[in-house]
Amino acid sequence: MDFCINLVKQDRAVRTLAGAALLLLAAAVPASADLPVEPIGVTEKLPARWPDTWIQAHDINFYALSDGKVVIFDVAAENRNYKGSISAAQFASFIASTTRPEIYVAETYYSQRVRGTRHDVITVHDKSTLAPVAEIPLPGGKRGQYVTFKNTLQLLNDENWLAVYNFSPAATVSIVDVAARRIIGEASVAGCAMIYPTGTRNFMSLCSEGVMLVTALAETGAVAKQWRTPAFFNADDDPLFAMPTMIGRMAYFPTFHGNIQPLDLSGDEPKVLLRWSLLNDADRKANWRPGGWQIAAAHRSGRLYVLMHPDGYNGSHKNGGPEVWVFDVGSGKRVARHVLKNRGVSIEVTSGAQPYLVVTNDSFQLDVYDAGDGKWLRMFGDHAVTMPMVLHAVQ
Amino acid sequence: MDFCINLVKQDRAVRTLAGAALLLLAAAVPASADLPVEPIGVTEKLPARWPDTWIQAHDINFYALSDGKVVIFDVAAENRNYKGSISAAQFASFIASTTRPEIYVAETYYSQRVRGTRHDVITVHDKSTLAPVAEIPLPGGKRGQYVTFKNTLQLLNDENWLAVYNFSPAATVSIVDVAARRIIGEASVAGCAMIYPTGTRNFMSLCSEGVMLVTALAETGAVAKQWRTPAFFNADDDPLFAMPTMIGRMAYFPTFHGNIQPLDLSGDEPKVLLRWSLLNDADRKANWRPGGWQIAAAHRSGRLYVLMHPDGYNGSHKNGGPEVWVFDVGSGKRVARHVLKNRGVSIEVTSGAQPYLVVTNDSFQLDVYDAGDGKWLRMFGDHAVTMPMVLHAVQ
Amino acid sequence: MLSWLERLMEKASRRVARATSRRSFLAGLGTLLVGGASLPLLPVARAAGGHGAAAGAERGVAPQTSGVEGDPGDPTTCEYWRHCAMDGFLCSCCGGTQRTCPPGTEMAPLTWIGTCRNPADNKDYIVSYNDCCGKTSCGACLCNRNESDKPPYRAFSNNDTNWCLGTSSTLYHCTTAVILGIATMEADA
Amino acid sequence: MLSWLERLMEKASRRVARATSRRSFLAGLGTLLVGGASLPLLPVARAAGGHGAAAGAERGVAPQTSGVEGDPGDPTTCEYWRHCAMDGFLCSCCGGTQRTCPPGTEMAPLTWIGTCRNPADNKDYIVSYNDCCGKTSCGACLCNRNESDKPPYRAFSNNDTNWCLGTSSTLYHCTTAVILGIATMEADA
Repeated sequence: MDFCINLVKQDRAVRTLAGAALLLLAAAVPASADLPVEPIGVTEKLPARWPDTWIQAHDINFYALSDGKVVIFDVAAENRNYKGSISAAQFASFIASTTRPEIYVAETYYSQRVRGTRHDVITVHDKSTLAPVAEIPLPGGKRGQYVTFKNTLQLLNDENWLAVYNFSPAATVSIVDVAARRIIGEASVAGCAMIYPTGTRNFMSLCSEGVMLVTALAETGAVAKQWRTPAFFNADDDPLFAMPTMIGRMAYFPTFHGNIQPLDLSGDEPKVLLRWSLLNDADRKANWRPGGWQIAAAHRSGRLYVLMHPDGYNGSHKNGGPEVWVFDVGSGKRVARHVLKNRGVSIEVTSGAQPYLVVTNDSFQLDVYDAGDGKWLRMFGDHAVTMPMVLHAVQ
Repeated sequence: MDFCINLVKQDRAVRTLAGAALLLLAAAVPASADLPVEPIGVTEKLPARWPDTWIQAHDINFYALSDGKVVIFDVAAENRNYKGSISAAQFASFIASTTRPEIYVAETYYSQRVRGTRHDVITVHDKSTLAPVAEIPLPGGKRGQYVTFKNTLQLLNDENWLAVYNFSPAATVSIVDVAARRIIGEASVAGCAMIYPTGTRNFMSLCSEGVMLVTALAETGAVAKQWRTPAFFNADDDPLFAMPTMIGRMAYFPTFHGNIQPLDLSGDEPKVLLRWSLLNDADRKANWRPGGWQIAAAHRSGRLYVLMHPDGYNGSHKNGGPEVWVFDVGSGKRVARHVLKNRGVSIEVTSGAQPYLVVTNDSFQLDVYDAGDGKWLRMFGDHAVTMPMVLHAVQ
Repeated sequence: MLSWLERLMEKASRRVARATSRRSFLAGLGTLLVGGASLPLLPVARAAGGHGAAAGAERGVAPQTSGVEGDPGDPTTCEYWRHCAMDGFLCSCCGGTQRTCPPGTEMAPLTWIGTCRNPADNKDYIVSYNDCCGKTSCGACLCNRNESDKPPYRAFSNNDTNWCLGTSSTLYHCTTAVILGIATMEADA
Repeated sequence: MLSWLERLMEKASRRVARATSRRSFLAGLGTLLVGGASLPLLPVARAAGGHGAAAGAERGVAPQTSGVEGDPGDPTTCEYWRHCAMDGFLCSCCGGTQRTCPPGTEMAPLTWIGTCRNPADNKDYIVSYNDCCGKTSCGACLCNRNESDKPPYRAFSNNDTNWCLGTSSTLYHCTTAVILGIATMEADA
């Protein structure tokens, strides 16, 4: 075909313009009964406030750690439920603002992809465009890198501050002014780990010897005061999992052996409340234990969901489990046992009036259940996510 | 355990030193009958010249394009056959020197991993340490990005020059002085594509209208002369696959419909030799065709290997195939049909006296066969590679 | 702005004169002009878990419609009629649709164009396979149909190319299938 | 250089005095000191295709030996005795061995230490799980055994941490299992 050959010989500009011209030709003559001509170059946008049926799945992509992401799903929607994604790599941390249309990723990159200068930053993305809008440097090369815990990146002071956990292996917490996009303080939390906001501007950390370290911050972001509480758990006998689930300002920490340690974090001084057990005698005989990665979730109605496995042993605490047990946090009574369609690794519950239970299964797909009756509803798979270790319900 | 708690309270230096001390304690008192104490900090090295049983598998990692790599395997070895890996991402190109202890990756990265400034470079890695030793900038943001073709990065002029294919969509070839680590020339190959070295310093490109464009380079790397040959194939009726296989300076190009087009590239002016068919009448009736990604391989003994599939159709040319057919390039006669254990996508043959046939199968593992009798020997899997589209035998 | 487009259309018209009809002109463009997405092989799609075969719950992508009246089929499947020359991750599975890019990505202006028959009205449409760029691999719904694919020396018919060109980033994310117009009707007109 | 190491050993000795025996000292260190690799879960290993179960051709990693006399088992399997507290990609599958890093990577100086029993001599050995750093995920032979794992507030017992610290790059590639010495015999000595 002579025409074709001539066309290919054209230079770049002409070829590009030829494409544009074809577009116009086509657009100029639509017949009324035909499918409509569609515009080129349209990019979707999301609402600035996200519905409470959405979750943010943090895909650490362990097999390609430099290519992780957070994928946003509407778990209530029958279809068109993959809403978009943002980059979050090299053991990133993630949190979303509830007061600003922003989401935050604390991450690490190198100037020459796998080598060169290390850069630790918080990348700020716009909720509506899912595009980066700011980058806050985190100097010192000390950002803590973990498989992913929610408590390595938290919001304080009515969401005006971000707190970033550092581990180099010196354990410190950097305080970032969100609006000013810069670090305003840093607290050492030596011998302790993680960030659990308490009161307005304070946070606590859990410590090796079974105490908590409370860090009180001044209005400037500087450390005003730090103190340790008496011991309230034993990390040798029955460690607290590092990731609690929250109902309001109440934190529920499961323990390796199946207890729940509630902490009231509403005030500037955290209160240690009475520990209770997830297990009855029959459960204990079968050696049921909590286990997995994100093993607990909760709903404001007072329901606590825990991922459980039988035949527990020393070392089974990350094995995931076949059942999610549902408890009433007021009475400590188990109100349901949801037998999962596929063994779970991590669980989350959406925050709306009709909550969904979302489970990262052991094929690293996401299963969606009715949180009330435990009925399986749908699955997100086909490589949409490769290793979604942590799930964040939109609050 | 009181001791444990105290230890965790130590500061960073003490903890680190405690580890070092433990090391010394342990190392100081080895009992003769015990397993020997082993040193910390040892990194393997490879020989500066690699055996001819090794292959370099280019894993494009399509599901995480920013995290591709080249993995080096010894396909003859029963075990310890994964020798090492180098980074090669974002539609990289790869070639190894046979005269220097160097391998070259033409790749693209961004200053902020997935955003910021684009950098196209050739990264030079040392064969012995598998560490980067130099980076050659490729300015202009025009490096051609493809699923991976060998002919986007080639060595010319007794391996003193690298030739890099650009597509922006203007098609050009940059000439790089390997020792000087810099670009010394650029040739436009508009309407044509790829780099096929011919003679000492020349290269040819295949063109849309069925001709080849020959670019003769001066000693400086500048274009001395360019000319087009008469048409010798028809890209509409029976296109040449873009990736030939080489025996010495003879290039064998399969065509979509099962012919072989040999080109003699030993001289500064390529010679078009007589085309011959892979198919007999029975093959044609069953519609056998070549297909896959890297569909042809060859050995200096004169054996040509082609990945074949039956029931071909317009569009089946990348479907891979269940058989590898072996031909004698002297007679054009088929001498063997190797029925693969697993359907193949890409094939390569090692360069030693006892050649191995290596096949990327359709689960993207590597199957190793005896190239002579087609016997399956072993498989490399378990996520060692995720999408090894192109295989480079060590020459 | 319009003036160069007009000149260009003039040039295009001269070319059209050489072809026997508008339809064969467009068909020629469809196979030749401006190559689509970035690649993968049929086996890739198979390795991705049988995607392209049955839609639905097993593969973890729920059935969708195009949302366009008279446009049948499921844009999350490789079999969807607009995908006759598709190659890449389907944007319908990635936060976009068959004709729009996911949030935070940018649609490439250079494309590969196919001519696909809509089974609902039995008409041939010009479909433009624009890549969405600026984020790494979406990963979901890998689809490949190589009917009109040619090697890179037919650059604008080649789908092995990363067509994230002319965008602010060359990172490839997913591919759309946008209707540019009708082919048959124009040829008849 | 030696002087501060001597001082440190002095301090360590004082600590040892508090423990009931050398063995329990080392066992305590084993579970407490210096955390090993970077993570994954048992289900991860299962999702990786049943690795950790049968070795051999089916999983695509050929059986190996340690190359050390009196050191039985296959260092490419999760079951290998030195891996009693392993967590990560096994360097034996990545161009290294059970005690050396693959070419082009750097061994991290901070580690998590386990105490594993060698079935050949029935003795307990101190094993140091040093990560190899500077290249991205090896990908092969993911292995996880959480016996002595504790949450991050017991930092040096935690294997969820990226322990590529103190290296020129924090990119995690794979994990070794290096013998530091014998535990039982020293306790008895």
